[in-house]
Amino acid sequence: MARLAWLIPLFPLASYAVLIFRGRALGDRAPFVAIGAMALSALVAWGVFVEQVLGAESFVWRAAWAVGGQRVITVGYTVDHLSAITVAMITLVGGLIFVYSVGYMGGDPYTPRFFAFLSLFCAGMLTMVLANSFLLMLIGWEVIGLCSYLLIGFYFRRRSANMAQMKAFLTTRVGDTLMLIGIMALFWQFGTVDYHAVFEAVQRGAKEAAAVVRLGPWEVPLVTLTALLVFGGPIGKSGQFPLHVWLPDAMEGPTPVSALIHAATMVAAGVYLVGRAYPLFFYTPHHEALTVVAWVGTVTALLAALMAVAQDDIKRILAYSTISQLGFMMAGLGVLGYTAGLFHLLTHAFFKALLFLAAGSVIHAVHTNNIKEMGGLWRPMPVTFGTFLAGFLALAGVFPFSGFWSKDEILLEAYHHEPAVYTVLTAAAFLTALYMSRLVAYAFFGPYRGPAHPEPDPWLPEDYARAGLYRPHGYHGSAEPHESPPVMTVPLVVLALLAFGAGFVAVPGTGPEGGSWIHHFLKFKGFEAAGIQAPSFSWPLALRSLGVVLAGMAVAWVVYGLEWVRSDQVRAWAGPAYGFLRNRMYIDTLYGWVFVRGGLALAAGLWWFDRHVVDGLVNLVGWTTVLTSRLHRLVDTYVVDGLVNLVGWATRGLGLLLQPLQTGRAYNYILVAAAGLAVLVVVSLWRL
Amino acid sequence: MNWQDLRWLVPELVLTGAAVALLLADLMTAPDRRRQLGWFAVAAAVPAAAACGQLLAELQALRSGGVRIFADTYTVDPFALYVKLVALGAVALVALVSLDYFPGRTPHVGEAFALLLFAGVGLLLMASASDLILLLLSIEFVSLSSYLLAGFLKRDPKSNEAGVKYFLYGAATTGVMAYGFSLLYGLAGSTSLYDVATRLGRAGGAAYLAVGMALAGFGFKVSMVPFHQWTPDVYEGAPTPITAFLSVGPKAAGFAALVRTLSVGIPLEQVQWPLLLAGLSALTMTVGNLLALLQRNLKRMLAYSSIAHAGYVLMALAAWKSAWALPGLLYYLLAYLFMNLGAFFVALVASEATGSDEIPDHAGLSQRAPWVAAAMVVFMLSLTGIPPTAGFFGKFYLFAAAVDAGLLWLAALAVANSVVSLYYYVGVLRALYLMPPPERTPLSVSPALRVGLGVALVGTVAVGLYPQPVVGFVELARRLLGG
Amino acid sequence: MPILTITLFLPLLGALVLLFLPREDADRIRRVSLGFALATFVASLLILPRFELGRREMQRIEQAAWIPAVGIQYKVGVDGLSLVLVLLTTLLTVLSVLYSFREGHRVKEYNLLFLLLETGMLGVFFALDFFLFYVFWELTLVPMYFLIGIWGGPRREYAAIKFFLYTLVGSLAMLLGILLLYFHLPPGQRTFDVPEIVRQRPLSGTGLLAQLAFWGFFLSFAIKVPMWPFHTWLPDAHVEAPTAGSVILAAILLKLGTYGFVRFSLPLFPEVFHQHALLIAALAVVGVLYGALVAMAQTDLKKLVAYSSVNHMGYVMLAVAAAAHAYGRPELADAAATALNGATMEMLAHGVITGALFLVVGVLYDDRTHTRGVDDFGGLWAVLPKYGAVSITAMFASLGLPGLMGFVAEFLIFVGSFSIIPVFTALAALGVVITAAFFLWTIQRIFLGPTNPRWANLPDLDRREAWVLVPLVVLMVVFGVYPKPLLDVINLTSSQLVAMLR
Amino acid sequence: MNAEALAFYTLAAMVLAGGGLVVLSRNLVHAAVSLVPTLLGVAGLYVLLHAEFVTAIQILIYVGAITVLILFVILLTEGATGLRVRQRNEQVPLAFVVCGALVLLLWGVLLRVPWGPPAGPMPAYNPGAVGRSFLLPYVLAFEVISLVILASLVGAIVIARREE
Amino acid sequence: MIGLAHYLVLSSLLFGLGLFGVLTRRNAVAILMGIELMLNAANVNFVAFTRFVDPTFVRGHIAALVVITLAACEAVVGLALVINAYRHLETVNVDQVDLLKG
Repeated sequence: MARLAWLIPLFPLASYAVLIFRGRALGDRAPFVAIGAMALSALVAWGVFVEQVLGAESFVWRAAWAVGGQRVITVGYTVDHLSAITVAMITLVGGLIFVYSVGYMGGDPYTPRFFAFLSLFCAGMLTMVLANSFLLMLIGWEVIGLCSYLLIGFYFRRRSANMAQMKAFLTTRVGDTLMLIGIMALFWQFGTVDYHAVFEAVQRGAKEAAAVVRLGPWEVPLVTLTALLVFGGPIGKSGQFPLHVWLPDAMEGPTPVSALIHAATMVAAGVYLVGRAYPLFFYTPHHEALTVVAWVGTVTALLAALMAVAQDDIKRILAYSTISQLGFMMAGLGVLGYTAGLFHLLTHAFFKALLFLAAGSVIHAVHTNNIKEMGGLWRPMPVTFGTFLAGFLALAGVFPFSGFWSKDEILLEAYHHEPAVYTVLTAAAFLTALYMSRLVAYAFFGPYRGPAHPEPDPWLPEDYARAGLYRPHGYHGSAEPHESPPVMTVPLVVLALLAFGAGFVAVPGTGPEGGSWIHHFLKFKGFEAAGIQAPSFSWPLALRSLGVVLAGMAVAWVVYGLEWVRSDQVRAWAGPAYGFLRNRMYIDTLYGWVFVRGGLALAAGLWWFDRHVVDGLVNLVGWTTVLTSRLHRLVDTYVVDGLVNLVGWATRGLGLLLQPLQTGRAYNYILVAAAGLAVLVVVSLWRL
Repeated sequence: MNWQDLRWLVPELVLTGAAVALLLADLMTAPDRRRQLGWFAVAAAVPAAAACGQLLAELQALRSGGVRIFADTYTVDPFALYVKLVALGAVALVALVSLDYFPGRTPHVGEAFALLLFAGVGLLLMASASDLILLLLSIEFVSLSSYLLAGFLKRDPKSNEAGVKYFLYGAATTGVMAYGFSLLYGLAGSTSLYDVATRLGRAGGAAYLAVGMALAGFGFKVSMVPFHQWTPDVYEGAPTPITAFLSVGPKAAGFAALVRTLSVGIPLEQVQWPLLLAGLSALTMTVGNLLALLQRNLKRMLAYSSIAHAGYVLMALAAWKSAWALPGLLYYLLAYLFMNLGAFFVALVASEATGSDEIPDHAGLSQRAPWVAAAMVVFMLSLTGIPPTAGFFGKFYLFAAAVDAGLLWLAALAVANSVVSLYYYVGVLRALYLMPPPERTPLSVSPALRVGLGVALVGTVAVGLYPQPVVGFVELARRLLGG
Repeated sequence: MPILTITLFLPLLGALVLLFLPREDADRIRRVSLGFALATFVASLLILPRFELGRREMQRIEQAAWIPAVGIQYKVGVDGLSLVLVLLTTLLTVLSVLYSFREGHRVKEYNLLFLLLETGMLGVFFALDFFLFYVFWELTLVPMYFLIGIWGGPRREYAAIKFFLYTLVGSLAMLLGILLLYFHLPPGQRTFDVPEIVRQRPLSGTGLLAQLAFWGFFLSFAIKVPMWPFHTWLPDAHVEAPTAGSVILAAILLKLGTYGFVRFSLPLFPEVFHQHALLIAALAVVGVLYGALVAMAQTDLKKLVAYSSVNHMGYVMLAVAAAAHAYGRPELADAAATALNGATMEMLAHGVITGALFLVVGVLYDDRTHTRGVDDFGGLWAVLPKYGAVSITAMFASLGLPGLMGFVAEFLIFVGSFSIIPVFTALAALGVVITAAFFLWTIQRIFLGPTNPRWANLPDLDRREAWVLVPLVVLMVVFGVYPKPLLDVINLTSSQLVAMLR
Repeated sequence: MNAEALAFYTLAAMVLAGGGLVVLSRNLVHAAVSLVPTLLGVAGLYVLLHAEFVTAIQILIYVGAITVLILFVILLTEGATGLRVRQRNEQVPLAFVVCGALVLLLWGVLLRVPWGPPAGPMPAYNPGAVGRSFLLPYVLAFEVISLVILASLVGAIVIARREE
Repeated sequence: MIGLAHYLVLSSLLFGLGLFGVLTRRNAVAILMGIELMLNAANVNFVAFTRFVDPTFVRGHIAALVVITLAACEAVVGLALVINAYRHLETVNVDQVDLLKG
């Protein structure tokens, strides 16, 4: 089965090709091509996964891709526990989201293009997961970046969408560039970018003293530096602080996109990469690279959670929570919680996708993203409410939902290896419960505050009007909220079940010798060698975190549900702090000034420089000479400026100095000749 | 003296005979049929050239580097013969294009061609003269005929002025040169260059003075700075075919005479003339280019460019110690013959068409006479030194000589000058191609002129594309007797 | 069968044939020139089966005496480097000629010059004799001058003469360099035969003359590339040139410079090059960042693409400089080879991609909108889906998106160079972000956002335009996904060079 | 102060005085006329130098022909050469400097040369010597001279002839 | 005893005079006269040198004769040109004939 793994990315790719070239012809049948492709690759993926579960050997396939001198750079794919379980998750979630999208995108004139891009995305994602080397990983990595770019801007007529897509691509590109440099560094040290070769080399290298690089005052071990550079990629892709700014804006894309790309899979790619390249981080002196990872994750988790509290846009709240959860995962990986981090990745994929889809269903019904304009939705749309609730509990980490298990794993690891991290993460967990409860309270309870007749968006394009749609908030004419069609709700239900049940693989005793199955299945070989024991599940800790979560919910309920304390009072009381959080801590603003404005200014400056200095040096010379005035007069049809002025003007000037000698009078000429002769003789005698 | 020696003079004799015969024929020809006389002139050059070839063959047969006749006053060697061929080429081509020029402009067609032939004789003599007296004489012979030709269009004030100026300037420089020669004579006690070479001992500064004064004469002929100023005025004023002739014939012969005088007569340990000429070369090419840059009149521009080219050729003398110098010089003379004559022929066509020599007036000629314009492209590129033209290989040769002789600075200067020159040469093409024509009526080019252009074009391209034969020839011709 | 010579002179023959066709019969002229271009392409393809992948040195050498008296001969041959560039040339010429079917003004001269130009370019890549090389090198200038000067935009005359002068300065400097080399061969065996000179390597070491000769070559090549700060002729030439002219200019003529660096400067003056490698690398990096930033400030599409060329050629020069810096350090040989492969790959990639970009701009400007102002557009994707798809693909290829040709090149350059000059490479890598920035911004301003009503009903790509663009896109994708076949060929020369540099 | 010296100095004075007049006189006719003493003086010097044949030719051609011709032309072109017309151009000072410089240069150089003493007394003069050398080594020169004369005359006639 | 030097001094003076005439005259004919002086100076040299350096084969005399003849020819040609120019331009003053310059 593993030998067929190359098929997994291939099906979506094929569907992409088909849809791009024949999409318009297929019309309404287009989605089913994509779904079919996904189904097939899901089949293979699960086949591979099951095979691995049943204990098949991991499998690697390589082929030469490029050469340099004697060296060969290969591409290929790796099938092992990690990649297998991840592709399984991706194909599953992806497939469900595809189905959901059929309903969500229904009637959109660009549906074929939408599914084409989604398919391409899946192809890229799966490639990235299965890749055997940093090179192929990078390729998939960039392709999914591209797709995210294209899909965020799917409503390409909307300026805000355009801005968002550009922001997303560029911000991640910054991280990618760092990673690229990291990869260069790898090639430099090991002459290859193949995972196994690199990791073995790193492991070997860990025994000798690491080479150090001077960076100003500090001496950084080369391997650490490399690892951190590589980590730049994940920071960008997984929206870690300080490159998290793009993710909230990415919500401009259609909701299924947000669900698949910006919640379940792509953003998780960063985490996956850290997991995949774990040896690189682990084998740095004192695991220092991992410490950095841990703290980046922790900080991200906290800040994002804080910002989430002050948002009103339902998708933005979820986006920030995604960031925060990704922070959790990173932190988990960072505190030697290899399994914990990756496990959270999987569960999060389920419940976050669920939350987004449910949110989409809500938006679909009420034509607005603003939770303040919703309310009381539990009655008109029970399924959505139920599923959303499941997602909410999972995310908040309430026993026995999947989120509880995975988050708890992380906290457990943190508690053992990095107590400080543990404290911060606990706070983050509290906030998570808080803002999610706030969201639920606003959206599903209380009276319905929705607008009677939603305004069509100003960007409304003519052909959308022709289709009689106001996407993305599919407007069906009726102002009353109502449940979504089954094609959308069925995936919700499935995901809800997963969100509920996926955690049980972490229940102690599911695995051999009392450990959990997931620990058995996803473990990092390096730990035993280093004698690091994964801590075992402990109830007191679990209860403590559960308590924190409930506390958060309670607070939220007091304020937003029962409204004993009115939220605007809280706001007034919080004052500047609230504004600070609501405005995303002004980080975006800062970047806007420094990078965007600054960059453009620099560009304009250099352009001026190019025209006036580099090119015009000559003219400058020209201007400073007295000649110029005369030159301008005498510039005839032959004159061109720029460099030619160098030749033209300077020489022309000299010529002009000589021309007066050409009086047309013979005796003047003869005088010149005689004088010249005299000079000639004198000079030559001089040399004698 | 033995009459056998006369056979070395066959080319000169042929041409002289033709000239005299022409004069007589002119008397007996009805004015309206005098055009035929031109053909006679053209024809005369052919046997003369053939004779040169024959003599060359004889020298080869004798395995001799050349012969000195009339008590060393006259030397016939491959070098001389090569230059004579170039000169004859100039005479023939110019005569050809003059066929339709002089008739209608002057009644004295016969005399015109006769003078052209006389000038030709003078050139042949210059190429071989190895005695100060003969040199003076032959140079003056060429000059006198040229004065007359330059001023030949009596009704054209420009032509008159050109004649007078040319004469005054020429006569003055002749005076200086004569004085210089007298000094050389005094210092060496002989007028034969071969003796001068051996006896120029104990001259010291006087030698420099003498050479300097002599250079005034040669400089005038090859329009070397500072003896160049007559060039633009005369070139502009003289009848265009004559201008063409002046730009190649006397120049080639002048260089030949200069080379022979210096290399044979002036030993390097007496006078560091290569150094002297390096300076003059630099000066000449630069001045020529800078002034050419300002010209709007095609003939005048070509005049200055011919000064510049004199500068390039002088590089060869500056780089004398390189084995490439003399071949380069000789090759360049031939290349220059073709490309410059060609350029002037086009100028002739253009001025016939537009009645003006101003470059902007030739706008859009490519639309009216595509082939002529195309030819002009070749000539201009060749003059700039863009491959694959004769001009390029010539420059390549000369640059090589300079580099070989370690005169990198001079080569670099020449490079800079070539770039400058591109500027005004392309200026012409710009007018011909990039500018819209005022009218689209196709031009009619007289058959004779067509042939002339054709020869120049083919010459420029062929010699540039496959220089091997010429290179072989110049490699042979660089063995000049006593040099 | 002297396939090289045939390939080389077919276009010239075509030009001669055109010479005798009546200028009125435009269609015939177009068809004939396209025919010859295609024939040349086919001929160049015929080289492939005869090319031995085993041999690193020059192959298929065809020679004949030319000017034996001074050691000049007609000698042509191919190796990995020239082969790929030749193929690029012949292909792009076909496409350019095809695209130029739209050109109605002085058709005869136009096509004639194009074919002439092709011979010139091919000659440069084929020539194995310095004199021959120089001849062809200069030969490329003249047709380009006229192409820009006659069929160019409003300031064509300025751009044309500027281009001509700039390049002539360089090439004459190179001529002196060549002569210096020639005269430093032992008097007995003076020749212009390139492999021979490379073998004997006169002027080795870092003496004054070696320096002079090196900088002579450098000036010539740097102007062609163009390296910062010799680049200012490029925007003008590109903006004014007719579309097909820009394509050839960007795709091939710029490569003449980098080709020169790799083919001559590296093996002839390794010591001097090594000595100045860091300086040149610095210039390259400046070119990369500067080009990208200035491109961002452009509102004229052609200028924008032109400056992106400055940026991309900067990568090539970075790799070459790196290879030069690795001189005398065998342990870096493989890295150097990788870098050189990257450089060559980038030459090809840039040729294909930028060629496509200029065509894309032309398609929009020449026949549809007659404006190139980036801000005059918007929302075109809705109007021109096919066109949009092609353009966006090309732009992403240009900003180095994996899976497309540009990425392969940049990746190899980066990993190769980083092993040799890490800091410069890291700096250059930042250029990737800027490049991405201005291309995305461009995409946004042209294709996204509300549709500008002025262009509400433009026609999408027609058959001819599609035929011109699609092959390029296909190339980008194919070699972007699987570059190995190409690299196997290129690697021959790179390994050879590296072996020389030990 | 022997006879030779006396003769030399008188002749020199004559030559220079005449030359001065030629160059400086406002009246061109005077200038032309004063060519005569100059040329005669030169002829005299030739006598001192035992070059009788040259002397003869000098008197014949120069004094006889050229001077007359010049006078003739001056009279012909009266309009331009009349007394009312300014004869001197604007570059006199410069010209003076340059000529002075050249003369000094000539002296400075020529007088440094260690010229030998006169190579004995001239062999008894016979015009034959000249004739012979004209026939033997310089026969070519001789022929060419005639050609030159022919060419110049023909051309001059064409140019000078008044067209009607 | 009159030596070569005397003659050289004299000839150089004559030469200078002639050149001065050439340089300072406006009138073409006058310039021609100056030129004649220069040629004479040259001749004086030739003859003098014959006497002092080359008495046996009197090349100097030949030279002198040649120069004299050339002088004659120049006079003829020059004057012809001048007369013709005078006919069409009504002047023989060099500074008044300057259609051609620059």
